[in-house]
Amino acid sequence: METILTIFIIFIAGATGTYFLGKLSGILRSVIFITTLLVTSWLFFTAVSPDVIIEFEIMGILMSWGLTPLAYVFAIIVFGLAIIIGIYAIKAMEGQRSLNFFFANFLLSVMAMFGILISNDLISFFIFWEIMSWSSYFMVVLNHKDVQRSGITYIIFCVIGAYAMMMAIMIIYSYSGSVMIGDFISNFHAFSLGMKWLLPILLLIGFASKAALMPLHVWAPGAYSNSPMSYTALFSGALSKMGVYGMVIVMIMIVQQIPDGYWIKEVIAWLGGITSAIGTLWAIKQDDAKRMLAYSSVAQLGYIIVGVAIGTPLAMMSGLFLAVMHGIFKSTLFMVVGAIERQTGTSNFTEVTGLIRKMPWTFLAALMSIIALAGIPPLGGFIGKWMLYESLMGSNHYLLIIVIFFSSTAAFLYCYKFLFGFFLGQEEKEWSHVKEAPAMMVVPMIIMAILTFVLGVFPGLILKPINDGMQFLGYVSTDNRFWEMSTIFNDWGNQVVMEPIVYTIFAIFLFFLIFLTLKGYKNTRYVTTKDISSSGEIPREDENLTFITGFMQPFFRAVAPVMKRQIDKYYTSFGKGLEALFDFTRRIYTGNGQTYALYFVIFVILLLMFRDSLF
Amino acid sequence: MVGSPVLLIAIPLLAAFLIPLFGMVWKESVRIVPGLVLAYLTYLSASLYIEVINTDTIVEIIAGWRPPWGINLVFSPLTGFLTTIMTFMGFIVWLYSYRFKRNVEFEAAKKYFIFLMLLVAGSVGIVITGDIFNQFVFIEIVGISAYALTAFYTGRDSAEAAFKYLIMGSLSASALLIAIIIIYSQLGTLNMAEIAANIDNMNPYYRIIAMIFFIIGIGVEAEIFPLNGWAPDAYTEAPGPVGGAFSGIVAKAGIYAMVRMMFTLFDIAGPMKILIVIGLITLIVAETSALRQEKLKRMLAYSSIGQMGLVLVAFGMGTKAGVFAALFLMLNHAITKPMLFLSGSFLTFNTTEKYIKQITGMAKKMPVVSIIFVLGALAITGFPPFSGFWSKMAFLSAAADENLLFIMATILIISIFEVVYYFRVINRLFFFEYDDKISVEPHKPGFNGMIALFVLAFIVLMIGFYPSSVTGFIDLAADDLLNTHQYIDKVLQLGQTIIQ
Amino acid sequence: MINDKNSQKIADFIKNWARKHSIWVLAYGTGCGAIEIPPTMTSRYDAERLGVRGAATPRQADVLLITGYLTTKTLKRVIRVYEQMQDPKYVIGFGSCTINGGMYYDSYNTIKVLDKYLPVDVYINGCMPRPEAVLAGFGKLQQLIAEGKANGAQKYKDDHEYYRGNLRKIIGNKYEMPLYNW
Amino acid sequence: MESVGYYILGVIVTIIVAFMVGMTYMGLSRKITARVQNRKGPPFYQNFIDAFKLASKETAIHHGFMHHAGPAFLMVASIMSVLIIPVLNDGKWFPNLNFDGDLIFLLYIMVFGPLGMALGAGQTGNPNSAIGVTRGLSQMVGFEIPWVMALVALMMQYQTTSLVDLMAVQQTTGWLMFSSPFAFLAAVLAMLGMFRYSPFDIVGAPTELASGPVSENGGKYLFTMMSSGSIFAFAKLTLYVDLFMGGADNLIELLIKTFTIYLIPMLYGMVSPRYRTEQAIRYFWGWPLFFGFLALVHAMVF
Repeated sequence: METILTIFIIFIAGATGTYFLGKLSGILRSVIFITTLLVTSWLFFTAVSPDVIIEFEIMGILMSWGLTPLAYVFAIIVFGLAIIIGIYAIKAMEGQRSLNFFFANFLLSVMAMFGILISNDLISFFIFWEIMSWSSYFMVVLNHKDVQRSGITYIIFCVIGAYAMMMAIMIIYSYSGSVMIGDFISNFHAFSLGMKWLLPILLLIGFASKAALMPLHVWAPGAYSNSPMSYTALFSGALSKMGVYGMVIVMIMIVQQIPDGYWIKEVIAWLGGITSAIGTLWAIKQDDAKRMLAYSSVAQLGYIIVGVAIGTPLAMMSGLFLAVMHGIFKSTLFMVVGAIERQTGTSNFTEVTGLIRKMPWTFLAALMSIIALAGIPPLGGFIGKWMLYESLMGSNHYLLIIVIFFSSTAAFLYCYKFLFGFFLGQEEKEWSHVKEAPAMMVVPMIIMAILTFVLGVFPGLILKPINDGMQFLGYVSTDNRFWEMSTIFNDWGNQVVMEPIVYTIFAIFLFFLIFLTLKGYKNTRYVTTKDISSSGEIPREDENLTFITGFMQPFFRAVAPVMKRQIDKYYTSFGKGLEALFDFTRRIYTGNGQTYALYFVIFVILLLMFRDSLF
Repeated sequence: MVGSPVLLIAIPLLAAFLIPLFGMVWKESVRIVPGLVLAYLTYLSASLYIEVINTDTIVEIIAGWRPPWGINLVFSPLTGFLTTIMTFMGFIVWLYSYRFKRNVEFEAAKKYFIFLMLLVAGSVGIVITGDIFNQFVFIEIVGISAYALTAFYTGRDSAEAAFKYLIMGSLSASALLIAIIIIYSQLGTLNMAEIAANIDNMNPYYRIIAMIFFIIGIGVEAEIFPLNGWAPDAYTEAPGPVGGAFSGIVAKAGIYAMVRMMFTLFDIAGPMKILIVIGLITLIVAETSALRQEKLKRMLAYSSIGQMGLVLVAFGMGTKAGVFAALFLMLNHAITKPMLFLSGSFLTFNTTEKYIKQITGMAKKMPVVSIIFVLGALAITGFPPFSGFWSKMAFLSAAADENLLFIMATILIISIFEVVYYFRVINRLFFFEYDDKISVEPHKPGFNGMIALFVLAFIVLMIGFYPSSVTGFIDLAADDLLNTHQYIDKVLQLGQTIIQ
Repeated sequence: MINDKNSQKIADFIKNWARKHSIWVLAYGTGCGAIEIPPTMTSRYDAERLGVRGAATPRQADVLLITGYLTTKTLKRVIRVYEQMQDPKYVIGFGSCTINGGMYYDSYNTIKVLDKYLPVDVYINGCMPRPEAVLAGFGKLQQLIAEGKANGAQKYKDDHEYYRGNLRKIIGNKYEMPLYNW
Repeated sequence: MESVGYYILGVIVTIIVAFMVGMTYMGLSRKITARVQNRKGPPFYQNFIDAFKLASKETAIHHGFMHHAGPAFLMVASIMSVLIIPVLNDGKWFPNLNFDGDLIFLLYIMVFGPLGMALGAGQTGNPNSAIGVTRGLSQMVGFEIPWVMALVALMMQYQTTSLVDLMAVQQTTGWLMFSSPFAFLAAVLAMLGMFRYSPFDIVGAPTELASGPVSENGGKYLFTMMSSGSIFAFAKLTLYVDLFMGGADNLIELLIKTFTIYLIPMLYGMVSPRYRTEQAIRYFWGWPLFFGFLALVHAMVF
């Protein structure tokens, strides 16, 4: 029995077991759920090897499953996140609605992602892609919030992408007679020029819709913020990376072969840059943490896509590394929001403040992942950002650097807003009852935080599989040319050695911390946040002094012209127009028998008039 | 020889006449006998179909008249395939409506089952007959029973719907009659095979006129665009299982008649513009109108019309792959749409106007039915791994083979609307809170109805996970449809054999 | 060695020298005397050359400068500000009003003697005291600091109850000051 | 030579020198400001006295751990940037961490401190602090853009991201402020915001925000911030000298050059009132951005 099939069977059995046995008892459900995840990941990390290939036939179409080194990188993200988020979800979801469905669906989407990664042919790729789409869709609408709007928006963009992809797949199938990705890549030069342009664009539309690239990103905020946080962590962390995975393949293996195809790359790269800028700006504006993180995911995926689209070895490496890092820190942040929402009942900055002393561990996780998100050394996010800038430098995309840099500098604003809004600021009496989240939720977050740090010091840990994947894509080995275990080089051989930097940073930090702490320790006292120098006025305990409303007002006064236009407004009006049009056209069916008889006569006359041109 | 094809028509007709007599003896038999009959029909047609596949097409002569003159029945892989589907769907509908009609009084149930029998008989007849006038008669039978079934709920709306249907049906009948007259005056025969054999020495002018009137006449049953005004009202006003029967049986018969006419009678090779154009228009108009419907069954009706248009487009390509895709689509639609109609009428059982908003949050009350409804919706919108996906894939690959990129794009864009309105319903069903003010009070589904739904759901899943289980049959059927000469030879040489 | 007396003395000397030459003033300018602060700070008299400069918040300030009369309404705020300052901290009473009420000696809503509520280190007499007088007052404060005699904060800590009692007499019990926990 | 002891010695000496120089410059700026305003002004060592006084404050308060750690974060950023930036040409001074003095790493490590301190200021719960922080971050977004454009122009012209290489280039081709003037202009205009003198002192506007982020910090915290600020100032000045004025061969030259650079924001600040935040951002996205584009074009053409 092949390991891959075993994994699938375990997944399906686990999903059904979770659903049906879950009706008996919650403990049983959790046990089955976790066991499924653990066993599958254990099987994957131990037993699955890239050279195994399974082949079978459906409707006369040959399908083949096998794991490529590139897919291995993404599979690491999927399974790693799935385990940690799964452990988190058990505690985080308790007391919420329709848990059996949630956990079964969770397993289904993990299975779908794994299927996407292992499928070597487009048909099964598409099948798993669609399974992923609807399972994630059911998650989006799971808590009955804003169903008809964000849910329908999400499914519309899902099917737009999926149908574009399906059209391309069918064209490929009927033209080259094979749906193997490998055959497609090798036979690509045989297509006509029009096809050479049409197919990659269709495929890219499909993938970009999942990766939330700029014109197709409007579903992201609603979908991310409406699904349960314990799923959004996976959604934004792993599921959006499937789009990136597809884009990597198309970008590197297909677009290379198009004459003048590099224009596609330029366009996609610029779209990614603009996506990151716009996403960042809108993220700063949000007052709800979920929506902010959703927009921030859009922005981060923009970076990843830029890296992937530029496609020089360093850029590709930075894109993939950023994909891994984004998986880690963004899911941590979503988990943090989930924990806060569970403990306080809201995820709105304007309501909850000053949790740092109530939930210190959560704050630690949030702090680490925010630093990683902002790309500040020595945490992992910095490595990816550095490589991205260096690669843009090396490939002469100078204006793009400015855009990227603008968005990543503006990212500090929402990073700070996140930390300040939840944890810092006045400690209001309203939230004095809040307790730290249970250990089963805190520990996964802390593990992730530690991961960001470890990958920041030793990027080589994850750059190794990325390197293998890139060799599969046809790059020469980047080992010791762009990275060693703890050192990263740019195109011109300039290097950054992480280890001494990290040690120095910690030495200095500890030194001054100790200096501050020891110096007059007895005479240093803690005072509550009500005891502030407010020009002699003594604020009452129930008086809310927190400054969070209109947080970045001056900044928005400065960038107002950019924020005036909003893409999803256009989409909404377009949709409304269509509905109105159809509401008009459907009146063809007047419900009046005479009209129908009239149609009959008219039809007869028409056919008789055009009888010669009919056949 | 387990039995002869003629039984497929004779038995239900006989049963239809006998049901009142049984009813006089034992009232319950009114409900039981149709079930037995339909079960036997299914068994018979299935076994005949297996035999036909294994050996050869069965051509049966009625009353000893030789084919050119007499009426003959053709039970070929294609017709067998369709007949099996129809009888099976008839059985499912009976299974569902067995208790569904328990709460109406005896007379109504009697009428209902009589007309159901007539409906099945007529549809099967349309498919397996080899004679156009005979086909015309069967179309009339189907039509009359359909009008009656539409008017089943005695009331203003039902009556109006039935009346519209009646108008359109009679118009179409006259058109069909004109076509038959033209052909008979030209060729002096009514036998399909004969007509097909001599179609070339027919005056092309008359030929086209005849064809046009054929299209118009059959188009009403086949629900093509300008002639399908009756369909939404009829589907909406008729009882749920009747809607299922219409979409599962009658529409299929209509489509069959049309393609048989196009492919065999006026032996047209290659892509048929008219079918593609009409199909596309039907698809677009129907799906976009379905987007704005407020009544559940009306929405399903429009969606069913759209599917018919899709099938026509697939046939219109005229290639093997196209016909294959079309038959596959017909199969899936025949399975899925009754599933939607039946579960939908369970969901809206206790309401008369059947608004979509009335099933808000029903999933909490009727989980199984709702899940089956979702299954049907996912299948018909073509989400893998359910049956609809494979047929849509077959269709698209057929279109791609013909390099009809524009049509592919149109179909896909239209299916986006389809997805939208089906998912709106799913959202209402599952992801809204149940609310007593707008939602109807749930209805406890009967045991038999649940079995019917489960069988359909099982088929959907089976095709979805293992499409190869049906593709073989569809392949044979497609071959059979395309191979006109074989058809002619089979029928006519049988005639000669009887001559010597 | 470090807790040896002489070295302690040397350390104190250095510290006091530094404090003496860097005086950050929090001017509580509610009284009319505030008008004299700007000339003291700016070009003409330039108090900055003595290391005197304004501080923005009590956390950073060394000297609390009470410019003129204190109404009973502002008193508690002044005291609050004083308690928020970090040791070592000093108070300068500015103008006659802080000494004996001055021209408001019979007003019903100003406090007469500032020393009953805050440990004043240096009084600057006059109504108004001119900038020269203010500078002289700073000079006196510097001298006191250098001699280590400016220990008002210690006094405030020691007989805290006395100051609080006087405060309560003014503002009554309904208004609760936070505890001064040193 | 490259032993750990030597390394640590280098670090300490560099930090001390940076501290001294920064403090002196700030004192001098106060003195010069006073002279411009026709005052006598404090002695140039006044800042040392202030710092010592702050350090010798007996008591201090904090509002929690982040507030306690904020100054340490700030210190990390300043010292790291001092250690990354090569002080003198071709490593005459201790080449501490400036393996290649990578500029992008530098850009990121330089924002490390403000963010850490912003966290510290955030936990004080003082609305003024939060307002100041938001202003500071917005202003940072403003001036980072022309600053980065200038850097990018240099990097693309000389195909390197390493500060050391740029200094080596200037050994041969003279100062970059002449060979690529637009980049210099953009960078200098950005520096006005970086040094937060008026008109860009919107962060700690003493009269309206009560010194903003630091409003809750007294005693040792304020001392740490002050000293880190001075070290940071030295680091930035050295960076400018290294980038545009060909570095320096000995400390004296370094002092002269840095002080000349330092005069620019100081003198500009003396004669200008304070901007509002959006005005400041718009200022940076006006001429400086234009010069940045010019610099890019210039670098692309030549």
